[in-house]
Amino acid sequence: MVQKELTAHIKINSERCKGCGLCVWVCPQKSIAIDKISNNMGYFPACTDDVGCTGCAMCALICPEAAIEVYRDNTTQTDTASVTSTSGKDNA
Amino acid sequence: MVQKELTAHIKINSERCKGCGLCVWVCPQKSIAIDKISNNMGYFPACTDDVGCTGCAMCALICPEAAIEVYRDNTTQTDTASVTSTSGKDNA
Amino acid sequence: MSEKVLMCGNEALGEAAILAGVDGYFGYPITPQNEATAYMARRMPEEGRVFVQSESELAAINMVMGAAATGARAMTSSSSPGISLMQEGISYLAGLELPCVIVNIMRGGPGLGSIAPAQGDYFQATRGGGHGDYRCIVLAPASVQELVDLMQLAFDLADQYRITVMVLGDGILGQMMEPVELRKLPRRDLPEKTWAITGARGRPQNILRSLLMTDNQLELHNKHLQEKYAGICKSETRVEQFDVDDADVICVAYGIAARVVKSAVIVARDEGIRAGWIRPITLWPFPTDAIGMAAEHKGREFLVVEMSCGQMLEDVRLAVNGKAPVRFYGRAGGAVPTVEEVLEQIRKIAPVIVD
Amino acid sequence: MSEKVLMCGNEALGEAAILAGVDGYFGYPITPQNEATAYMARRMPEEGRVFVQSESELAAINMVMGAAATGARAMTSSSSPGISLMQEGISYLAGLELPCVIVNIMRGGPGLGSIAPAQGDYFQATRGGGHGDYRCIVLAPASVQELVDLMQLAFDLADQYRITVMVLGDGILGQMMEPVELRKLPRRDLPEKTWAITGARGRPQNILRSLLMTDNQLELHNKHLQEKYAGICKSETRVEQFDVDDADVICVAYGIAARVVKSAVIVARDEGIRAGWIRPITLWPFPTDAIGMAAEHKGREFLVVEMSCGQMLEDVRLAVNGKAPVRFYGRAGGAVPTVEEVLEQIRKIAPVIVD
Amino acid sequence: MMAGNFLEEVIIAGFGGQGVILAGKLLTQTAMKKDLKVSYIPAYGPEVRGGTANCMVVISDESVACPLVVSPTSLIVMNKASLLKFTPALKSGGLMVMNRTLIDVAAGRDDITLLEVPADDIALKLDNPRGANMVALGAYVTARGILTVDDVAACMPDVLAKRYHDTLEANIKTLKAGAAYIREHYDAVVS
Amino acid sequence: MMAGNFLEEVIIAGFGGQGVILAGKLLTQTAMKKDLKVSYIPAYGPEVRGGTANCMVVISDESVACPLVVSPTSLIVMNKASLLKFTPALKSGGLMVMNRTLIDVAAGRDDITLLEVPADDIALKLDNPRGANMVALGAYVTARGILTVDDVAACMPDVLAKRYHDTLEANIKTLKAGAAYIREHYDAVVS
Amino acid sequence: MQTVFSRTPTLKDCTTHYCPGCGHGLAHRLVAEVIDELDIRSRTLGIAPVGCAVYAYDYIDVDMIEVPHGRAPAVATGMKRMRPNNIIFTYQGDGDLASIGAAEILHAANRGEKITVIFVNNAVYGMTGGQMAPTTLLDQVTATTPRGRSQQNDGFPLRICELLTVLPGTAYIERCSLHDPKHIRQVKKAIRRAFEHQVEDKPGLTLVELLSPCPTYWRKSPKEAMAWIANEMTKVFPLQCFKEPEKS
Amino acid sequence: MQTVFSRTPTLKDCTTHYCPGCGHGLAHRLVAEVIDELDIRSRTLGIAPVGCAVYAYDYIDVDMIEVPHGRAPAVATGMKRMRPNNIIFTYQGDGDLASIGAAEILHAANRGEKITVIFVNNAVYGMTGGQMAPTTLLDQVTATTPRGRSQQNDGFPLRICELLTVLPGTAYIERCSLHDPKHIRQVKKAIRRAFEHQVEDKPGLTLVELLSPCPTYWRKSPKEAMAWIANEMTKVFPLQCFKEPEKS
Ligand SMILES: Cc1ncc(C[n+]2csc(CCOP(=O)(O)OP(=O)(O)O)c2C)c(N)n1
Ligand SMILES: Cc1ncc(C[n+]2csc(CCOP(=O)(O)OP(=O)(O)O)c2C)c(N)n1
Ligand code: SF4
Ligand code: SF4
Ligand code: SF4
Ligand code: SF4
Ligand code: SF4
Ligand code: SF4
Ligand SMILES: [Mg+2]
Ligand SMILES: [Mg+2]
Repeated sequence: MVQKELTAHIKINSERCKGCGLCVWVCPQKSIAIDKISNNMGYFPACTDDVGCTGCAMCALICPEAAIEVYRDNTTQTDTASVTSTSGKDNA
Repeated sequence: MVQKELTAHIKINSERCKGCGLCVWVCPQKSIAIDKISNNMGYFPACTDDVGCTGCAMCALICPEAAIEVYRDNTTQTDTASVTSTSGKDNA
Repeated sequence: MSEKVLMCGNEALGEAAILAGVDGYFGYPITPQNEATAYMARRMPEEGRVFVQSESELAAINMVMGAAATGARAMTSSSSPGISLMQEGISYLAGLELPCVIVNIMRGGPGLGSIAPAQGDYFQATRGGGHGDYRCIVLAPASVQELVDLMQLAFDLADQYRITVMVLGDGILGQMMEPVELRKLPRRDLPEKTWAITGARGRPQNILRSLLMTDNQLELHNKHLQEKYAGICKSETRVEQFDVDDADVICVAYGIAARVVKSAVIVARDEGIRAGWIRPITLWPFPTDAIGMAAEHKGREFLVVEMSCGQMLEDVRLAVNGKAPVRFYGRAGGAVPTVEEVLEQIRKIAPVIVD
Repeated sequence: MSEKVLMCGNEALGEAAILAGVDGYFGYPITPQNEATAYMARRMPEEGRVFVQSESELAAINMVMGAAATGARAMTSSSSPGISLMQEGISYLAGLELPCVIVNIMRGGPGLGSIAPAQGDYFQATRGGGHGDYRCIVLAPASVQELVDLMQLAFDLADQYRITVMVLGDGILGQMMEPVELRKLPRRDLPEKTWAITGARGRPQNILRSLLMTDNQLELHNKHLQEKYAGICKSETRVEQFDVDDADVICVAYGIAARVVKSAVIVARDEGIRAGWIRPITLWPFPTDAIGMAAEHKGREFLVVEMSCGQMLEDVRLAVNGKAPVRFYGRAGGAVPTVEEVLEQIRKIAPVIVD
Repeated sequence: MMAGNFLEEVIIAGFGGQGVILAGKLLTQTAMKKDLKVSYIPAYGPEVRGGTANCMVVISDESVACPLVVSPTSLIVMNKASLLKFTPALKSGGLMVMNRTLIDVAAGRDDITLLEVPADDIALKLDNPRGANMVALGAYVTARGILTVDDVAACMPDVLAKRYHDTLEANIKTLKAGAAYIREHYDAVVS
Repeated sequence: MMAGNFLEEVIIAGFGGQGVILAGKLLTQTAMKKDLKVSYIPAYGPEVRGGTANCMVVISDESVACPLVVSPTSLIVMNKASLLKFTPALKSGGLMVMNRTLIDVAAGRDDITLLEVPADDIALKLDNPRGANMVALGAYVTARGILTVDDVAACMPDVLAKRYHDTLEANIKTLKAGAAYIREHYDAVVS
Repeated sequence: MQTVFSRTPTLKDCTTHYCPGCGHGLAHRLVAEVIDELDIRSRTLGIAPVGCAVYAYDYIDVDMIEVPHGRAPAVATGMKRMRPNNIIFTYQGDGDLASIGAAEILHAANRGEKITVIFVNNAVYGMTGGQMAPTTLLDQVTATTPRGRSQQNDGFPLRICELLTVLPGTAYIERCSLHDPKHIRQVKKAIRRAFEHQVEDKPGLTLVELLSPCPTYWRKSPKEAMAWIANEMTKVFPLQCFKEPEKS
Repeated sequence: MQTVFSRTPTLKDCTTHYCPGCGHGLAHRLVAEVIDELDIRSRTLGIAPVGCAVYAYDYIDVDMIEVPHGRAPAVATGMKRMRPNNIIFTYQGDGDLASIGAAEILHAANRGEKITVIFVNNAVYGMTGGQMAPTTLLDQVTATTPRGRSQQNDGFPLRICELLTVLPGTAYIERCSLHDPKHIRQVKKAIRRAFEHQVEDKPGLTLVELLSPCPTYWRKSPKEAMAWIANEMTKVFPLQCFKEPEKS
């Protein structure tokens, strides 16, 4: 695996993932692929080596299973991710 | 009753009439009035002396009970009555 | 004791619902219950409560479902064809265990039928015209006063058991005027509606659902419902009896028909016939025990009188269970049996006793 | 004899309807009967006949009404919640005396319930879930072959008596595949549909109406209907019996449940228990006489098995009329009784006879 | 007032617009106010407007078992159609108030007490053209003797919609004219 | 073929996409064509996609009374979840075909005949990655001895949708590979 | 003497059960006249509503059926599909069509069923005693809006023509009024166009809305009722041809 | 490291029962995100449809009820009238809303009920196995249109937004699509606007239509399904804000 400075990365919950491939399709950086090993549900989940990931969150945005989390270096500030969800204060 | 040359007249079926007065209201010639004697249904039907009747058929056109028939001298030809009904040939 | 006022059944049932604290009325016009809808249109806003004329009976029962789901007291009223349109909704209400009150002021059927009084929806009310195994409590008042009292009971029963309560009357009950005391009955001690959907504040989400697809859930739910129903049978059966003890012929009738029959029984007694009278007040649960017990007495016969072709008849036969002959006299399609007709039937069955 | 093909019940019922000459199918998707709708969507146009996917079950039953009114053979199919929505329409069809066929492939209830097989709509089908006094003929096939045969009978009965015929099966019957012979049964000699509305050519206007408000018309109409129903009871009751003659315990079940029960009865006989089996094929008219006769034999007990909380049970008890004990074993909400469970019940009731 | 056990069953019948429903309600209300047991059933017909209207009133000193009246003990008929329809049902010995203004045929019963009252004429004379119902009711009440016209007059405000309260006086006058007619012409039957 | 009176009750179970429904239909069709009495019930679950699928096949020489299979005489399990769910129900002395490729646990029953078949592996080797169902069916049929794989192969066109008929050959090959595996590894149990 | 106007044969020779001045009688007559003019009496099938016009079959002398409240368009669908050569019309009130039957008219229109709908809008439920209809005007007092229809509680007057015009399945949609002879003529023309469209077997549903007086539940004299249509109703329900049928 | 995107709390932490690539999961997430952003979880009441999303309550963590097929708007009416301070939404499929429930959505809209409708249009009945929906495109093959939807037999694709826009009772109507990230953002904005409108207690019903993929019954891969929305569905169902809510 190529070592590199990560400014952003994603976390795929591979047990949630159904291998629909939509994240693969939309990732501008081609950072995501479909795995060759199936998960416990029998699906082949998405996986990533995070190479090139800009944290644009396109993948997370389109994931029907909300199986992707996106993290980014605090210092970087691009405009792509406008979908950060806030946790409701009111969830007592 | 004033004797006059009839070029047109109407026939009100006073047992059908419910005395709604709509014919009275629309007659341009004020040829229709409401009777003072009620019919068997308890309604006071419309009546006419045909004075002034032009056969314009306004009264018939608006009568909800289809209680009015209109007749006119063959020779007269005004344009008001466009609603002559034909009997369906097909009423076998 | 408050003063008596002369009121027609349809209006009185509305006022009784208001006394019972109904929060929302949802209904669609239909004869012979229109006075109820009109009354509520006037009175509910006066009380600061909700009146909605729904676009149909289908919408009405679903509005009731929504209102009841929030824990509110909700009701609708209609007449036979309108109640038929509610059957899917009623089955859902049973599945969801939502409390509500439905009034059916029955008219002649089947189809558009007539607006004349009838009792042809007994099967529908007591057996469930909707799909699946469920029951509604069915109350059958015979006078405007009883209607006022049972309406209030209906709301309590609904809340206590999380069940649909149907108040079943015929067109006469809705239209007739009688003196009534608009008395407010004491409310039962009722469980809190912790299941209601009101917003998940400080508690986990509440879910009201009837789709139960896994792990035998639906069968367990049905078991639970059946147990609840059995409990209701034990505690909530109501019946009125009159001159039963020594009777040779026992007449069974409900609602307005029961009043006609009572008159006939009184005259029969005058004629020296030992007639008696049983009036089920709850049609479900049906007073099976009372009738069964009455049937133990040897030599008795039963006469069921209905404004239908014979529906309660089945419940009476089930209760009697072969222990006595059960006869039937019915008028259908909006016709009402007369005292004289019923007397005729009684006379046929029972001998005159010269004391 | 034509060849046997393996077919699921839902498709087979569609093909049977086509054999019966159905002119129009109107339906709305619902599990577990979807294959029927899909099959008709494909086959009806192939046959040059009409398929319409209606916007709802409400619309479906009214489209059926329209088609039937013109004298055509019309049908719909659905499952429990969908049938509940048809109740007003069915009452109208009864009032108008329009012939049609309705298939109900029952699922678990109440409410949305489940898509698992069930028999919880027995009351609705046999007592009329709609308003007023009316009946539908109810046929309960127990195999795909019988489904094919009874579908054709259904159209004939509908036309002969101007009545709605309901074919009642559970989800298993719809989904299961069995070998069937798609045989076309001879059509009964049927009356001409002079009442149909087809255009008043050379005859006075035909009117189909159920609103009968004057001169006791509605009661007379009800009398006429009741007489018609009585005639059907006399002529069209169907029942299958098996090992009844010497039985100590007689099991009564219908549809798929009856097949489970039959297996249990066979095993019971092997164990030396004198068990017998009665399967109503028509649920209305119910085989009251057959069961009543079986109940005459002293010392017998009856065991009713249903995939419901006990609905046909009432008809059996009415037929037995106190002459013998009637027990019940039911599974509800989509569960199916097993052979072993039924055996257990049989064993509890009847002694083992050592010959 | 009548003494002892009694069951009075009244049918009031006429045209749709003749106010028979109001007359029935007024009679029922009055009896209720006098602590009698009552019931009242309007007949609601198929016709939207017009046609005949009628209502059934039961008055008793015991609670009313059957509110339906099939064979009335008293009958008030305001038009011919009603007369023809209900006369056969009137109990032998019963009382009939007939609106003579609109009915030009005989009752055809000699086993009843017949009061022929020109109700519309009397009302018209009092300038209350819709008051025939009150005339008939006044006549009935006076002849029957269960209630008095004053009882009835006292209850009129309860039954008449507020917006018609300006007609109270006229209606009471009309009611009393009906009573007066009976006293004048049928004094013998006044109980 | 088996002689005499018999009642074979089979459950075939696996993932949604594993073709258990097709295998069941094929088995049923074949038995029918051999003039046996049959019934077939697919289990339709709540899930739209995914989840487990299973079906019940009954084969008998007498007409099938109960089409429901609770305690199967034979069980074909294609994945672990199905094994766990259905193994307890298998009749003592029954036959189990287990897809060893996807099941890494033991059946835990010693009163049955267990056939462990690496169904997916075999199918994959034959370049028919969706053919594990056929392998298992071939194995079952061969071991059970009611029908032959040739019988089954002959019926495949009846059951496979027309648009898949290009896969017929591959599927028949896969089916036979299942049979061959049994003859090779479990010759003793072949009836 | 020449007969200028007489009762058309398809309008049966009897008295209606309608109130004096009711628009249903007028509407019936116009439908019957069109049927006779087009000479289609013997192949026309009518569907009566549940509403004051439930007895339409007692007046219009064609084969007819009475069906559940609001479901006429579904029934018509079943009929037309079975008998495409017959001329099928529904006659529906505003409660029947726009309230309880909203789904059925919408979907029949969307399917483009080749039927003709005569939609009688009298802004009230006549048959049941004058309750609010979907077409009741704001502030109009009815049995169920004793303080007048309130937009907040009861919603807006529902404009059916405007709504159905959106659907490509409709071929001809026109709103007319019965409030005076001139407009009555227009109604007749519209009904004729609708039926003609169907007779020519052209695609799509045809609907004519008639603003129609209900003097009884408007609590107006027949004359006042007509004036109220002209002055008030037409403001909310503008008279207009919303969709022209294609020329043949 | 900063979290750019994570699961919003109101979306329960579990796997859905949907097919891979199904739009319902997406729609749920967006609704849950808006609920959290507006901080209204504890006063929101949801109504699940009968359709693939029947289990919506298993995913969206607010009080919810499951109601008869198509009747959600009527149920919502009952709820909102009882609890005007709660935020009420229905979540409905195209079969649920546009077919069997046509009357209920129409009348709730016409009454101007203050509810929010999330309308998921996937041009097919998912739950029952891929039958024709009112929104199925012409020529689209489904289980009940094996030869493709035919305008003559089956009518036209029903455009709900266009229809409801005609009604004055609707306050905000927008059609968006889930077919790519850009459009998904637009969906979220629209859902937010709709909920906001209700939170601000402004009059009228709000409805957002979502073009949503059903790869399973379109017999397409998830990617192809998205492309089909972009290329085919949007032609028939143009993406558009049909009615702007008034500014507060
Ligand atoms: C299912 C059902 N609900 C209600 C009724 C009662 N009902 C009869 S007609 C009618 C409305 C009539 O109004 P409309 O359609 O406007 O016709 P109109 O009488 O005004 O001509 C209603 C609600 C019914 N017969 N059936
Ligand atoms: C009264 C009734 N009819 C039919 C059904 C069966 N049914 C369940 S969901 C559904 C349609 C689902 O389609 P849609 O609303 O488009 O939702 P989707 O699954 O596509 O998301 C149908 C017809 C039912 N449950 N109840
Ligand atoms: S955040 Fe953007 S760049 Fe990173 S994996 Fe996701 S789509 Fe690709
Ligand atoms: S979009 Fe989500 S579910 Fe689909 S492959 Fe990517 S992570 Fe898996
Ligand atoms: S035909 Fe014309 S002029 Fe003659 S009475 Fe009628 S309206 Fe008057
Ligand atoms: S319009 Fe007709 S019903 Fe009215 S008064 Fe004139 S004749 Fe009589
Ligand atoms: S109530 Fe209205 S619509 Fe009905 S008949 Fe009378 S005037 Fe006509
Ligand atoms: S069937 Fe379609 S709508 Fe339903 S879960 Fe699957 S992809 Fe989604
Ligand atoms: Mg109207
Ligand atoms: Mg959909």
